[in-house]
Amino acid sequence: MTPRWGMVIDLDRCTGCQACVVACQAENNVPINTEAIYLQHRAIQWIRVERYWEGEFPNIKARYIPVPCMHCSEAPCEPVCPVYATYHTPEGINMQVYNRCIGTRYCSVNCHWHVRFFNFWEPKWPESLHNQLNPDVSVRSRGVMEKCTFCIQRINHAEQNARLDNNRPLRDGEVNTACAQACPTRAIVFGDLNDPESEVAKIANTTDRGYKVLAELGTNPSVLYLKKIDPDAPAEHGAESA
Amino acid sequence: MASSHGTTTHNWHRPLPKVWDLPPQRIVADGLRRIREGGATYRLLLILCAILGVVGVVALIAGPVLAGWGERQPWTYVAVTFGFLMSTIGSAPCLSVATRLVRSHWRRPVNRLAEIWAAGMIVPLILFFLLVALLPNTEGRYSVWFGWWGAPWLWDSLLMVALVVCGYAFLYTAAMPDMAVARDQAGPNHNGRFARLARGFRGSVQEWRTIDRGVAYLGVLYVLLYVGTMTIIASDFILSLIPGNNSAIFPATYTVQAFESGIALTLVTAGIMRWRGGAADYLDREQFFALGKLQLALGLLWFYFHWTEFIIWWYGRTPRETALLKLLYFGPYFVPFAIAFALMFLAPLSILLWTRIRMGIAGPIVAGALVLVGQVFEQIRLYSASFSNVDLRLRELDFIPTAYVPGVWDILLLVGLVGGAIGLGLVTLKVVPYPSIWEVTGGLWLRARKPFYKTEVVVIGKPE
Amino acid sequence: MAVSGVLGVFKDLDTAIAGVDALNELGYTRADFEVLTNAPYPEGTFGEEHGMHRLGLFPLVGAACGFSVGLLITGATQMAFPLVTGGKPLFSIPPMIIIMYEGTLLAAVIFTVIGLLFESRLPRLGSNLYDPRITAGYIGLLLHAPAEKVSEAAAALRRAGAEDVILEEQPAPAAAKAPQRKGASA
Amino acid sequence: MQERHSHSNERIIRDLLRPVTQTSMMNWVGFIVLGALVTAFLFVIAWMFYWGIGVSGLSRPNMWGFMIVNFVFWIGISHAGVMISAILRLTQAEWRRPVTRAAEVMTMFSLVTAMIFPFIHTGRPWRTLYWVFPYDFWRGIWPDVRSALVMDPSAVFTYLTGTILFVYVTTIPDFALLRDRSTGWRHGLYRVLALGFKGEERQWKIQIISGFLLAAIMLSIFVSVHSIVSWDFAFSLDPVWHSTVWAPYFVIGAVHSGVSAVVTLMAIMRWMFKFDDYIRHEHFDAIGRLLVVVGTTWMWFFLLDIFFDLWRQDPADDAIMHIRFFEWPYPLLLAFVWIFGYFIPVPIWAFRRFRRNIKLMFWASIMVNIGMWAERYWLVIPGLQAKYQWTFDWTAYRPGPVEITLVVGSFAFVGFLLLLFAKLIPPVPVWDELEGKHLAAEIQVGKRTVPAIVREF
Repeated sequence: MTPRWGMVIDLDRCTGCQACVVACQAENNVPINTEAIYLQHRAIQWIRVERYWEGEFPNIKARYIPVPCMHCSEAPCEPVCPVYATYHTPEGINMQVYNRCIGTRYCSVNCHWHVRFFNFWEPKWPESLHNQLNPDVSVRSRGVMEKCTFCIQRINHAEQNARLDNNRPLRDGEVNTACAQACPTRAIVFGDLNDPESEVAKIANTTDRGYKVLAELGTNPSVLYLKKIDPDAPAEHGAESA
Repeated sequence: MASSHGTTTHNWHRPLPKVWDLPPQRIVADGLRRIREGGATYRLLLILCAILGVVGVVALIAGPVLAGWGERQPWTYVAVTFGFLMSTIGSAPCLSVATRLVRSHWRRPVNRLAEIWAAGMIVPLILFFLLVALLPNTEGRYSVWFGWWGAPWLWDSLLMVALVVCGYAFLYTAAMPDMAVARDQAGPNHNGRFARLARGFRGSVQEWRTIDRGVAYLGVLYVLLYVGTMTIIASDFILSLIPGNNSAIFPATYTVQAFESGIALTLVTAGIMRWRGGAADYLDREQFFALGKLQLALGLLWFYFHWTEFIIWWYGRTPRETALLKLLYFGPYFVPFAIAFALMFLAPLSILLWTRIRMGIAGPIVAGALVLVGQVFEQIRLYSASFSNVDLRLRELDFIPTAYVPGVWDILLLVGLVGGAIGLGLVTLKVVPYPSIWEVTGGLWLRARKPFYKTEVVVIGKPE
Repeated sequence: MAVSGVLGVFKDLDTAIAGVDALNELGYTRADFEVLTNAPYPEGTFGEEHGMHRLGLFPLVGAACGFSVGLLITGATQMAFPLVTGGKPLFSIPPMIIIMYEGTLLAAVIFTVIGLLFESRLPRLGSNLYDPRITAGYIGLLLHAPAEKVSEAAAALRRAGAEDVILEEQPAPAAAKAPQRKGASA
Repeated sequence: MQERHSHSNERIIRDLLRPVTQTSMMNWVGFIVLGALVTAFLFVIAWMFYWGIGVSGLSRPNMWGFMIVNFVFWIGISHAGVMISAILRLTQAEWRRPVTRAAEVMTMFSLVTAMIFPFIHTGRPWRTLYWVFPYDFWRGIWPDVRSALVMDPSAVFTYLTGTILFVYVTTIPDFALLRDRSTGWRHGLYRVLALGFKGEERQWKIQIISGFLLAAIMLSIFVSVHSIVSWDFAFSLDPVWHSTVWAPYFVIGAVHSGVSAVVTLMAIMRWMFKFDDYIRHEHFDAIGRLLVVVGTTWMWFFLLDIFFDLWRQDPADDAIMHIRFFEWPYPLLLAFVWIFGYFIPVPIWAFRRFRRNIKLMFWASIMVNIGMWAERYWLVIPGLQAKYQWTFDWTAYRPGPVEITLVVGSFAFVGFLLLLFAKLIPPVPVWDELEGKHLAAEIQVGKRTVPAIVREF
């Protein structure tokens, strides 16, 4: 059975440490976001951590939501691309083809999770980091869109290995994204939603805290959030509940 | 093949526009003929319409009124009748205003036929008052009123009353000079009535200027009120009764399809008048050609507006939009939609696309008649969907209500009340001369057939 | 039988009509000669002309072609590249309709223009009897007749008040160089 | 009241050919000033090609900016040509004659200008060909017909082709006229362009009938073009943009701004080329009346759009509406839209006295276009600025100097092309004017001589 890759992010476990952000940056050759880039509002972060404040001082609490691409099953960003630079793979990944992309930025305009990024400038790394780039991931030139791929290079690698190994099916845990791997509290779980035995499917199928961000748009995202358990403030904030 | 004269698929010899080679006295006589004596056909039609009207009223009382104002669904066909009448007899006068504004030279014998329908507006007005009572408070549901005081009842009613009053005023002002003609010429039986109506109109330059201005201002006001009223009706009686539907284009769609059927109504009326009303000398190819062109254009617009709504929903694909598409287009009301699509868009397109047919007389009339039939189904689709039993406080349509199937009373109500409104139009023909004596006579001077070297041309004067 | 041309150039409409009458008297009908003007006159000014044309056919054929090409492109590219985007069906009809509509109209426009060129027998850059004064408001009567009758017609045109009568040098070279004009004072 | 001239053929031809035959001082000034701006325009485009989109003021939520607004604006202006020449041709409005050519040519050039913008605003403009044309048979990279951005070029391309052909076809008789009156290289050029047109009666008939046919077809294209432009926005799920009414709303707005631009052009032509006898008060009067209707319809759609956006009281929509109404600079723009786009010009046009005042008409039409530019900005930009309900990415769009130069340059570019064109083709169709003269007649009614027109069908 073809896998359908998905993610569960348990907000109760998230501490907002930003390890996922750093891991993603390193794994996927995301350009360095300098201060100038931030001030231009052109930073690229394939996964980012949104922070909310809840309550009034002194009873104030910080809330965090890590936001990668949702890989919607009916992604609004896909059909607007005139050149098929973004499409849906059979494995449920919202794919970005850098070579085809001409940079109309329409996909970003029509993405409501704000997880598509445009290379306004040619990306540059300091000399010392040139050997740090991940050889499995292409470096994007200026003028193209980029976004979270669920670490497609790792998935491909694992699938290749499995094929070589008597064409066996992938085992759960064989593939992991950089962000999930780096998460110290295991708030992010990645895996095959179609495999009922996988950890991610088990959580997704059993939880009563799950919700999807902007579910009312009907795009059916592949990332499931688990509500924070908070006896003092039962209501969820910011995001719409499913 | 240099200059072959043999084969032909298209001939550029078109008939010249008709120059009314009639003496003014003839026009007066024609205009007053129906006032002096209605004729057998006319009387028969009138009786028929009266019977239909009575049937309609009975059905109205027996059905919805007895069912009371608690539920919306029994009132579906009252609303359908209301919508149909508003879209047809309500919009016909707009055609006359538009042609006056652009000073179409072909308008003169047509205008009165369009205006006369304003006389039937009393029927939709009554139905409106019955229906507006059904509207719930705007609190807790979505509407364009945003909790404004008195909404929706007060403002809807004000607009509607203003529209109807304006329609009657427009009809009356445009007919006033002819009333004076009738007062002086129609004979002793009618003197008193027309003397009162004509209000001492003598035809001085000053009076003519007043009439000109009055017709123009009232006409423009009528169109503005009409568009406003249709917007409000579309929003209060249809959109806000379907949870989740905030299609901003719909009031425009509703108005455009009303204009389409207004033209259709005028076409059909003109056809009947030419055929049985003794107006063959006035209504000629030119009129039907021009009206046919408009009918075609509006038919295409019908499609354009519906398509625009559809394609946005199709692309949006949110659950809300999917539900609306199902409810309004492809679900329970697919059949009325398909019929409306065929008769309001495909029929005018396929009939009137051909210049040959437009140049004829039957083609445009048939297209107009088909549009009118299509309009009935369009209204059925819209009001059946919006008068379903749905909780209006819902944010979105979570389930698709089943189709409302009309009963015998519903059909009788629709047919009867429409017949009644037609009857009112017929009665008006007894009071308001057709053809419009002052306008057609005024047009006499502005057309001439002149020899021009080896041919003859029609010259049309444009005093402005 | 050699056919030759004669062009009478008239100063105004009245003399031109006289020229038409003169030609009619010689037995030529309206279909036998051409009237050259600098702007359209009301139909039939120079007599009933019964030229038929098939201009209405061109946009229809064009529309049909454009529709088919549009269908082919929109349909085939979707089939050839079966990638799912946004959960839309692999063969999405509504967007196809929009592009097919544009294709239909594009081809209809192009075919109408082709039809216009074809039906007005353009382009015609080669030899022709013509006089530049026509665009300045003169009216030309252009007659093609058997060579032996041309001089008779020329005389008639001159009698009717033509400012100038231009004869085609004969035999007319089929696709010759520049038009060879000759003053008609001979 | 019509003020017909009774000039001789020769006088009409000489007058109307004046822009082609003579080059006035104003022309040279225009060429130099506009040429300088066009140079800046081209330089900025090259600059952006070299450095990338980074040099613009676009940022992360505001991925589309001035360039897209300007694109919509110029597409809108382009709707004038067909509106004037097609609708008025179909309704046989006599007052169309002097304005058709200018309007159509403006359509052509504003379309060309508009097409520049989506092209240069892509990240990799050198690869955009396969976006527009399905040609790449061996790499298998087809355009995705499901994207509005594929419909868009197809519509604009169709419209541009149609307009060019339309302009050309209606100019053939004038090319013949110029052929007979020019020498040297111009003669050679016009000879080819005139295709040997001789003015046979048949050719005239075909000319007129094809004019009708093309007008009808162009009208259908015309409606689709701006609809599809609006769908670029409305197909997305973005709050405020995702509105069913945008297609007709954009179309009628385009007509509003386009026809106003025609008024501007008419006034300029009248002043620059001394066309007082041809572009007359009655023409301004008629076009003013048309504009009252168009403007009011546009206002209706504008209100529909706003009211039905607020209808659902959706937080996302409301947030953007809040920005539109209360946050700098949008209230100012809204004031422009209302005051300049509607509430000053349209009531003025209701009065005949003002419609016949050419200076007033000129300024009113300029105002409308300021208002309409603001309207496009007001509609498009805030939709992106705050469309994400739950992220901290809200930021206002600040156009950079590059984009401002692009916008200013685009106006210069259109002006430059129009000036250039007037040197080549008479801006008022000569044959159309002459036909009007042939068809003009009079009817005597009592003591009044009523101007009349021969009506053939």
